[in-house]
Amino acid sequence: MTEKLSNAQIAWRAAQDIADGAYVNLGIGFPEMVARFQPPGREAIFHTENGVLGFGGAPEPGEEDWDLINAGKKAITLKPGTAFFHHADSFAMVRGGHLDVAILGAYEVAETGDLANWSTGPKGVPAVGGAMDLVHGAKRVAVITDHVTKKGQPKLVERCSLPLTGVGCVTRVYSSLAVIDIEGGRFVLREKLPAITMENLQNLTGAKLHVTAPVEDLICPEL
Amino acid sequence: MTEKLSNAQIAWRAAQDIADGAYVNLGIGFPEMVARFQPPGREAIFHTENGVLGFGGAPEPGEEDWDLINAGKKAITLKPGTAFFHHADSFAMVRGGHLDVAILGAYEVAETGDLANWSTGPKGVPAVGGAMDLVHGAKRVAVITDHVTKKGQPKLVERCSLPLTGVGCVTRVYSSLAVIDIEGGRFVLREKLPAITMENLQNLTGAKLHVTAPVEDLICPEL
Amino acid sequence: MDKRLSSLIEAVADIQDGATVMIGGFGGSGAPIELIHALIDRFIETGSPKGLTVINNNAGNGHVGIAAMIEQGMVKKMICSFPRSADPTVFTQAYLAGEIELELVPQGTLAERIRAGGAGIPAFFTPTSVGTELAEGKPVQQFEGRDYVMERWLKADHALIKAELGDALGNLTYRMAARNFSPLMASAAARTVVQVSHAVEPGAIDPEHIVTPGIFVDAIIEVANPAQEEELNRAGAHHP
Amino acid sequence: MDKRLSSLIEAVADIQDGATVMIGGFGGSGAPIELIHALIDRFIETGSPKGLTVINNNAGNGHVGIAAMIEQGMVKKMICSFPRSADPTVFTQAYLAGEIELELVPQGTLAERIRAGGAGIPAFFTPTSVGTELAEGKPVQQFEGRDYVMERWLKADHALIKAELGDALGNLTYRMAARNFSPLMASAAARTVVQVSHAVEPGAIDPEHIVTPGIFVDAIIEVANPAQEEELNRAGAHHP
Repeated sequence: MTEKLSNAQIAWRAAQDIADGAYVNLGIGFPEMVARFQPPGREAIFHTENGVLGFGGAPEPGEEDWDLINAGKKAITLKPGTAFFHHADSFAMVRGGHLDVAILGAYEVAETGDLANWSTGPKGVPAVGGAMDLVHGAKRVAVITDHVTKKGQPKLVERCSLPLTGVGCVTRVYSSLAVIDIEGGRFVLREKLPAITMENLQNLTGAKLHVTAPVEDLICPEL
Repeated sequence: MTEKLSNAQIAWRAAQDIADGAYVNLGIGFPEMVARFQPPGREAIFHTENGVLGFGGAPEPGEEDWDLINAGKKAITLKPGTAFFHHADSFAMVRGGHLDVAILGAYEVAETGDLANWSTGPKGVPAVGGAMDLVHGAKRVAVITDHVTKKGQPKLVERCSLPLTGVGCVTRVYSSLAVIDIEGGRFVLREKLPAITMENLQNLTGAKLHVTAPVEDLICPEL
Repeated sequence: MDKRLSSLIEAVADIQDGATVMIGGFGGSGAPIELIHALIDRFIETGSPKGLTVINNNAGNGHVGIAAMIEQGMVKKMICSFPRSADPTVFTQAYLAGEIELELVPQGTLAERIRAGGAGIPAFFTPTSVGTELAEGKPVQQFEGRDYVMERWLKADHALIKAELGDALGNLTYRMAARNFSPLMASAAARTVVQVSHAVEPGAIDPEHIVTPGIFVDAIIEVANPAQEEELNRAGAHHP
Repeated sequence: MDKRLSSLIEAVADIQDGATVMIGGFGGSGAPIELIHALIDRFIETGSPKGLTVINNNAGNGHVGIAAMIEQGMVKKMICSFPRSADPTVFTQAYLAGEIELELVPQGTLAERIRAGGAGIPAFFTPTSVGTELAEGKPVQQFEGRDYVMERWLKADHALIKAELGDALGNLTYRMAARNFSPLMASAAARTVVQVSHAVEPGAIDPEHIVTPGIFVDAIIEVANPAQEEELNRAGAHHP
């Protein structure tokens, strides 16, 4: 295994592509971390499925109001301009194409843009939440993920083996090793860690990496 | 032509069947008059398509606020408990079956319950408004109407000749001569003016009047 | 981010020939008169935009607002539920002369089609209009023994609406029955421009009271003391 | 008309065995804990209602609210989007033991199905779940070159929800994110019972601020200082 980005660094990299004033939904868990890394001078407006837009970060411990939470059931805070609405309006925002970016976690992403991130198979209790809605509607659906599984298997694959969340929906992957666009059913490598060779990166990827323009160095600050 | 009820008396009779606390939509024009005749001790809650529930009567002349109007574009007033909402929520109330009664005008009503009240044919500018929505959803759709046209032709008919507003939707007709239920594709006479004979009433009606129980006298106050 | 514009001219500058434009209001309540008149002024000066498809409950009254747009010949087609109103001679004459198209939609179906456009629902089923001539040519399907008509979403290139309070993020409230179609239209247009009677800072509207969250709004322009269409018509106003 | 009830016992008395019950809330925010516990108390005392189908975003947390209903064996089936939560052992155990059915619905589809139930829309099309196992067996139709799944409305016999202010006519406001599914559920149930934190007189809520108009509400019961499910669970509470 080679040197790789931490989760915070992956989240930082994803945050760099969010424009000022963008409407953004961050999937529950790891993607929520992206909110911490908004570049100076830019302010994204965050949406959460349970009916809050334009909210602030976590309150101080002990200051939580459990009627003010995000979709991950974590306490959030008000900011000037926060709005409340019901669940049908909330998913009108999602399904109706009003979000600029949704950033989600992944079990697997295919070169077709297919995403699997809700079920690891028939065992246990299935739970889908808003993932299947979020992959439709946002103008840009990005994934942040380790490049390989804990067992070292590729998470970027030709075809997903796990139950799908959505078909042909992902357009960019921020992994622990690279930034990869999905275009025309192909993985197109945009950036990679300077320390990893093309050959090693290809070996850790389950489908062919295409290069259509000079590959940039993926450089993140220490976080 | 025989003695008949005035429009105010027809509206009065229709108002007698509205229970306390009923949610009611009154079609634009003549049906709006029903609101004037709520029996003492009973209070209906009026709905108007353009997003107001539980409003009060007309303001004094000169006191109108033209942002506070009903579907007929007439000025109305606030009452304690009035609520505002947008058009989709307004028609969710209609289509979703939340109204207890809708009272509408008619060009023709058929013994099948079909109603024609929006178009007099291909000439002129067609306009449908909320009529086609109102005939669906309200638990009870009643019509108030003169028993015959200005030319003396029956408005209660076997089959409508004018473009339909809805199929099989009307359950009761309050006419200038009688109160008639529509049951199983038949007109069932419930009440008639004491002064009119069964034979005369049948002659003024375009479909057979059935009698399944003693016909009551239709008696309205002078108004 | 600040969605506030500084002029009505700027507010209507993006509307192209042939565009579909949703315009808020029901009768005179909620009609964004100043935005409409700015658009008419642009047309008079430049000849554009023309060939518009306009979506509104009505088809204009008197000689202001949408009626004045029709009078100028800017409107190719109206999509509405009730083109007959108190003083609708402008639309009536244009329609009877074959100079304007009409798509007549039942009012609740119009509202739901616009909401569907904003909510990413391409089609839905409604009991409204089943068995009538307005259902002709539309798919009918039975659910639980009852017939329903399939209706399609409505979207627009632009929405022009009127609100009461608006903050720099685009959060809006309305005034009484002036709300009507406007929150739906805000969600269903690619670009939504709002004239607000009072522009306020973010946070000035209680988050519980916001009717249209800013995500549905692209630009706001303050028009203090806006004209009310009904009052203009009662005064016999013409634009221009 | 006065929709105010005087006891929680009365509020839940009408729910029959086998009923479908929508319960408001998302996680702990908006969960009508006192109504649910009154229903559980009735079940413990009388053995009824049982065999319930419960509709909620989740499947309960800890040992209060919906989790406690499941623990008592009152629930035959859950319709929800996310039965896995912070402390979902009650549902998980019942599900893995085959003692409870699950209909898993994507969250936005769940919301829209409930809205459709309240709005008289028997079916609609959504892009959500196209090409996934949750779309299996459902009609798929193409609009403008894209596939959509047809989903059906959801209705219920009863809705139990929590609101902040409620007047005698049933007009409601909510508290922050506790709003979530509740306005939709109020519209989609044959009988909607609401626990309000403050019962007020008609007119006490500004007509512009009413979120759920009273037409969607059948009865309200004041529960001052209601329990918050999240706080109960953090304190390790059990009901009964």
